[in-house]
Amino acid sequence: MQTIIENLQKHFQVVSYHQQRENLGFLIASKEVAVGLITHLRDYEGFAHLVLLTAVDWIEDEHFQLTYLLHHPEKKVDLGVRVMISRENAEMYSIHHLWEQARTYQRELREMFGINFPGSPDVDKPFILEGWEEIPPYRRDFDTKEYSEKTYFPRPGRETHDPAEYMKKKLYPNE
Amino acid sequence: MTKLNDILSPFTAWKHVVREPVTIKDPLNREAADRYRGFHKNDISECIGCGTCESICQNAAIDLVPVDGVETKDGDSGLRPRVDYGRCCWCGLCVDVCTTNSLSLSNEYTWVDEDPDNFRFVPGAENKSWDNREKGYKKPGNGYELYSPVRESMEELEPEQRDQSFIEIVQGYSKEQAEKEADRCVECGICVATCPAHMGIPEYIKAIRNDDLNEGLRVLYDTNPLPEICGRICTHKCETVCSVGHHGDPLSIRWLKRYIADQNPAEEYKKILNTETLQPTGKKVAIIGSGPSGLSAAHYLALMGYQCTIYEKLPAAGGMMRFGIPEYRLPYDQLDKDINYILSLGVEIKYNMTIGKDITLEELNKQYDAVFSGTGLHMGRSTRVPGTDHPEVYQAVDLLRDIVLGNEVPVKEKIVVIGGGNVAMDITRSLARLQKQKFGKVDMLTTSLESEDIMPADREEVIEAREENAVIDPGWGPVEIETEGDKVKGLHVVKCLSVFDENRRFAPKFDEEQKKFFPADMVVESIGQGMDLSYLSEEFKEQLKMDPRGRILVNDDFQTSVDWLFAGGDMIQGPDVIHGIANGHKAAMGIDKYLSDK
Amino acid sequence: MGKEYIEKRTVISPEGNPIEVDPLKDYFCDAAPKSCKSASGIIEKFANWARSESLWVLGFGTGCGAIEMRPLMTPRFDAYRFGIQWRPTPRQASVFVISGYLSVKTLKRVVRSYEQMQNPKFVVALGSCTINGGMYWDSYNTINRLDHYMPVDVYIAGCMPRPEALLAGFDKLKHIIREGRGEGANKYAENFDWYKGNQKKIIKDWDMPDYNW
Amino acid sequence: MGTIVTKILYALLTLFIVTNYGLILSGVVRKIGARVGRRHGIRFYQPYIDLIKNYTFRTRITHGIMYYIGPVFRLTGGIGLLLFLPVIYGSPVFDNFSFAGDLTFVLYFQFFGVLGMALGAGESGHPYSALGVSRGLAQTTAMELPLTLGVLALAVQYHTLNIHEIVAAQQGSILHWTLFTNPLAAIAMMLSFLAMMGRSPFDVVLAPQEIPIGPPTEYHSALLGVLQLNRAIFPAAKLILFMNLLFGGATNWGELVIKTFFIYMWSVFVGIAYPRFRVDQSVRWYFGIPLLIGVAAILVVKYF
Amino acid sequence: MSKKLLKWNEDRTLFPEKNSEGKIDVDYDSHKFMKIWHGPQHPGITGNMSLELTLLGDEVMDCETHVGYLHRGFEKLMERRKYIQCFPIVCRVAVPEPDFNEYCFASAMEELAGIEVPEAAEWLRTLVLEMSRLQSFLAWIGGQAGSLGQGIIGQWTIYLRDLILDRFEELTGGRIYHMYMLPGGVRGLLPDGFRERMTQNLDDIDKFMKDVKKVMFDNYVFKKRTVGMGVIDPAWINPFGITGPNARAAGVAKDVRKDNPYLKYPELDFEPVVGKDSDIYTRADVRRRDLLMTVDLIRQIMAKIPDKGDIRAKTPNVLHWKVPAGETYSRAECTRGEYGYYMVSDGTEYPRRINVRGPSYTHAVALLEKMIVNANIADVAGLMVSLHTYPPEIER
Repeated sequence: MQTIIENLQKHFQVVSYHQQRENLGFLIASKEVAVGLITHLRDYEGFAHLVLLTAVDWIEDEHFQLTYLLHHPEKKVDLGVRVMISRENAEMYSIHHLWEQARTYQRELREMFGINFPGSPDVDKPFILEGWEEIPPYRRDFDTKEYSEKTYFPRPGRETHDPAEYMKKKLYPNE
Repeated sequence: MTKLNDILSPFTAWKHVVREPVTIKDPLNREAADRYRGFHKNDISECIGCGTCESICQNAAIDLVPVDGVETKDGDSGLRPRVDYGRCCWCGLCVDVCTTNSLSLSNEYTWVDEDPDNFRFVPGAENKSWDNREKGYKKPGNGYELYSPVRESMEELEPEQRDQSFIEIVQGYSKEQAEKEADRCVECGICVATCPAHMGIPEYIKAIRNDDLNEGLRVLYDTNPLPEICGRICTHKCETVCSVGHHGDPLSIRWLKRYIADQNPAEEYKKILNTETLQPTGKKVAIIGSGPSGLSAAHYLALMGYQCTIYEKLPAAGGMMRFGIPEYRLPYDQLDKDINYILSLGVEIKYNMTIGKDITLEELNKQYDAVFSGTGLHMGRSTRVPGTDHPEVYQAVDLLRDIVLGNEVPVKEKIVVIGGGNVAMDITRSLARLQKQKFGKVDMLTTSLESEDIMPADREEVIEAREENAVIDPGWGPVEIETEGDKVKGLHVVKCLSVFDENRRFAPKFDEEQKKFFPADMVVESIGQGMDLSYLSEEFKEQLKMDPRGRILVNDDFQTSVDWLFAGGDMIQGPDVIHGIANGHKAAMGIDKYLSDK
Repeated sequence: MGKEYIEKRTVISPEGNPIEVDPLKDYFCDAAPKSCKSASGIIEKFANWARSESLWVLGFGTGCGAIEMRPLMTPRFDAYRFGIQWRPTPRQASVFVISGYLSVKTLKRVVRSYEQMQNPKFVVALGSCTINGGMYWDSYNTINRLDHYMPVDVYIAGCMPRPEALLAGFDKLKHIIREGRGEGANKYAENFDWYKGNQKKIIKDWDMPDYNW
Repeated sequence: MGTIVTKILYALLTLFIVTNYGLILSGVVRKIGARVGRRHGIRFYQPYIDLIKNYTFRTRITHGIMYYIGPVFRLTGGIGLLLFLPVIYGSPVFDNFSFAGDLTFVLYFQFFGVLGMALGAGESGHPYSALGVSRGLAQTTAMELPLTLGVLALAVQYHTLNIHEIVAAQQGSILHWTLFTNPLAAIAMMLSFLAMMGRSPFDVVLAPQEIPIGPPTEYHSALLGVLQLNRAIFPAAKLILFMNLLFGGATNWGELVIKTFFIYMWSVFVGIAYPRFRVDQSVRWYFGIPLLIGVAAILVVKYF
Repeated sequence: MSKKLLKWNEDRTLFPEKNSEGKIDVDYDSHKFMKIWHGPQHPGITGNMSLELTLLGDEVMDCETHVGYLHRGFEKLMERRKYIQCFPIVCRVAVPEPDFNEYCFASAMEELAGIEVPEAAEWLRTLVLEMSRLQSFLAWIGGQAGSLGQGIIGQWTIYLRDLILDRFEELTGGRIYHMYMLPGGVRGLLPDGFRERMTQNLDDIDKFMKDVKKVMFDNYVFKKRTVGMGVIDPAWINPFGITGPNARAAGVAKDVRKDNPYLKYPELDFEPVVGKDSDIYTRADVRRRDLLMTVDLIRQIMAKIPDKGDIRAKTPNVLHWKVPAGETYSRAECTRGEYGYYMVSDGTEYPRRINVRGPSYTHAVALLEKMIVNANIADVAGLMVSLHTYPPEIER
């Protein structure tokens, strides 16, 4: 693992590297070099298997984190490439030419996070949702409970009591 | 050939045609496995309505609702969980986390209904066919706990180290320990009602977990201006009802409170509590006695902008907290930390001022807009058995006060203490320390009317006293103190069978046959205290309404029948610190109301 | 493909005039369902007996409950012996088993399948999800209560209900039908506007005809 | 005049008995199939209840006139087939309208059902129906070939096109059965019989896993009831046909029940063991061995 | 590349040429094509998804998968649940084998929180995972035979699966959703008599699987339908992210249990089952042999599993368990391939993000769309089942 990283540092600017466990590491790459870096990892280092591609919404820092998790089938190690992209007009270069399955991931990210991947096939087609009109649901600022309660008629007749409050009401209402 | 085989071998399927079908004959009455997670059962008498099941349920399937026949009382919210089977997923986490182990799942699983609103019920309270099922999912054993039932152990001085000096025994929690202990809390809030001051216990424990001790201190001061003190010597009624304590050790709420207070430096209190500037109202209140109720009242009055003056008979503030509680339990510097903060809010204190002697109550009334009296119980009660008037028979409160004041305390080689309360333990252990210092060995014997299991003293006090080589021999009623001239020979006792009658009234029964004699050089009585109302003039006493037992009657605002006089603390309710604090707080609010209305 | 094929298209009539054709109207009926009167007396009783003893279940696994359908069809529980059989098309089925949660996307198909079934039709709802949202009570994509969108005859509690509970549910359904209370289809027809309103409220992408039986 | 009326009444009686027999047989056979799967399966009278239930549906929708006619067509095929079969040999009551040359008639009726389905299902407009019908027609055509060759071989062998006479020729001993006198034709016809009964491996027409459930996808309520009724009559008629042609016919109902049951079981026996062919595979398969056997049967009766 | 694949390709040369995207140019205006929807209400579709097929006669010219019918927004729901509250809902991601979700979730969380699971719990987890594989395989085999029109196999195997579900019920208290492996450990030891009953069931399964082999695999028609059908080219494995039996049938010995061993697998003796031809038949056979291997593994586990011991590590109070900030990925080998949970914690009581990587995600969308083109419509169901996809883990 260490040698791979050292190798990588010769060619690319790897911002930070964090070894999570023996066979799993995460590094941060900038948006511009990411696709080149991933291509390099796939073609020269042997990370042939794209395990997953997903996003994390760091709404406080106003960016999305894209995680490309790559697996090395021979060395049995995983490397996560983290790319931070701005939440405003979120857009990332597509990698559908590297892995066929990436287009599914990118379609999903487009729909659930609103991250665009220009050039990815069918990326604008609805994937999971149908007739969705709100902000992309996996974004942190979308409140699913509130949406559900306002849309789907929860069955009435439920009420609960907080034990402490209730005991106050019963035992010492005036204090 | 393989091809022919491929054509023929599938027909082997037909051999099954003659076999008996494996179908379950009567699937409607088939019982599920022993551990099956079926419908809920609740032992409603065990359940305390703590709501932990509700808070762990990710489906919001559980509501806490009042149930007929279940009363709200200390340690029982009177609520019971109602399960919505339109939400439940039968994960059983509610069973795993149930603090009383009252909740369980039966292995019944069939519930069919036409009306979707029927799928809600209070297990245990509404009769269901599976209520008597033995089988079903219960909380597993073998180290399976969702929260720790074991209390984080507290560092204490070893008995050998502590029995010579008055150094504080309990060391207090470190950060890790406190956070671990705070982590055990299930945030049910059952304790809040039991705490006389109704402190925000779950909130300040949460503050510890979040490592936000400033917030913790703010929560403490909302209801309790003496956290250092309470964090050490509170009778912690809250811990007796702690829901975690039903199966496991209760949370050490007291030590956690102490941890918050300890960790916040005194000089930053004002900043943390945002009391650097107060809005004065220009009104003045006199407070008699600087015990917990007096200090508490002073604190909240000061926060409300009243100018408070405390009149204290003794040369130091704190009342019973200073003069009744030995230093090894409550070091003076910690006592001073709390008191000094209250004084820093602009509260004035006048020492060595005895009401009735140096200044009368009527004069106070003229100088101040209202008066609060928290004079406490400072007169030791006597057993009144023959021999109690002997000079070598002492009162515990007097001795304790003398120890603090630095007066010379008579210490003999062989001492017997009568009493089973915390004061008895205090005097036992204090005298034991003095014996050790003086004679190099301890020979203390403490006896009480109550047998061991109903002794009013805290358990750990008894245990620690024994660790310090004092003998505790409870369950004996004193008959006579044998004296010989100016010397005491010892104490004659008989076996006490029961202390209270069936109406919980004090009516001890003795077995005269079983007798014992405790030889002693000195006897200390510690069977309770009474109040000293000598500072009230006779004509004033006549204006005050008293109850038949001689206590001053107060209303909910702790206002006496004389409208400018408020009273609280041990003399009204007690005796313990936390009641005093609560009284002081309420009285302060009563005074505020009274003065705002005026 | 997109939605072109369901959008209105313009065709030239033989006279040479362009006419706008709504393809949805092309293929489907344009009348709301009507409540059907039941036959009288003994005939209806006999019919109800036959209906109750021949429950044809629509094989539409809408949620996780579909996993318990296989055991029901197979030797262990063998629902066939109780007259319960599975049909692959809604036209021939009389019982719709809603096996758990319904996402909005599925609800649309469920409504369509339900409407394609013939009167009398019965709905069995499995599990918490159909009663009050179940595990997914706060999900943005699943409905909370089924009875807002179609009449339900029997609810079976559980998550998932075991096959035995399902059989008990079918048993109950048989009783209901025999007592002549299985009139969900008529209820649907009578409260058609209400049900349609509720459905349309959450199915934003309403690209199907209102009536499709 | 009187004779034709009694003839019709007798035919209706036959129809009634055969229909009930067909319904019970389909129930019993499904039970036996279920036993292989180690379960009890449906109640044997379940087909009756299903039938009643389908007729008691309150609503039905229409896709056009052919949609109605389709099932009726099909039912006509079933009843027609039955009516020209001598059900019980030698019985004046259950001899039906058997006449000289009824064999050709029967062969035609046997195709009639599929055509009826094609008309009706085509009208219903469902793509699965269309797929199913095209599959059905393709497979029936392929299956007809060995069947027709076998029947021709029989015609050549017995020098008649009258089923009654064919049955008569087989009386006397079990060894007079066509099965033993002309085994090649019997094999060719029994292989065709598999596809005729619509069971695995030749059930691609209905194939619930692929085109649920083929032609009758859109049929429901009473129309499905008609189809169901036909599913009882048609197979029973086919069974009687095969019994007559290959297994010496029946002289009483008991014999009929036993013989037809075992003929039916042949298709079930194979059906349980195999998955289904794709339609191109089944067509190819029928153009292979069964066709050769059929040709061989003709050659054998012609030249030996 | 095997000869069979070549033969299959030859067979298909009569059909329209594929374009660079591997699809056929469909000209709808030519009216030669028919569009049908396979699903969501369709008995041939596993679970609830649909295929939009464009047909030319019986042949599929174009396929588009539509998923999302079972979307519940798990990943969103988990963000607003405490860690322990996620535990009951993760198993719902994949109904046929919920335990892999539980394991991956628990192990990812344990890794971030630095918790060591007791020995007994590790063994029990291994047992439950293998039992889960077993029952899933059994259900699948019935599905594969059923998709080709042979119902009898399903009758047998679902019955066998029921036996395993009975054992699950006994051990975990749940029939379908076990909710057994909660973070920190498991929820119970082996009940009394479990071993005997389990051994009995395994023997039954062994015996029945021999029949299944005879009836299903040594079957002329079955071979006719499956040999040479739906070949996955080994070169597709990485671009499509194919894992599990689908990859192993193509001769690539991918098995997480061997590659990145977890739980007690290093102490068990097994070799990944590998096939050669990569067609439907091989995939089915690989799964059948994998099933038998699982039976053997369970026997090995039963021999080693302890009867006593702690079942759960000491953890913080689950009501407010704060997992230290960090991110990790934990994986396990399920019946369909690599199952994984990607967990990001921001140090609060709630997970920041959990992403579920189900093997069907890659198999059922991109791969299926590619493979189905040029197939006969009658083969669609068989092909889909042979990839062993399960829709809920695609859309979650």
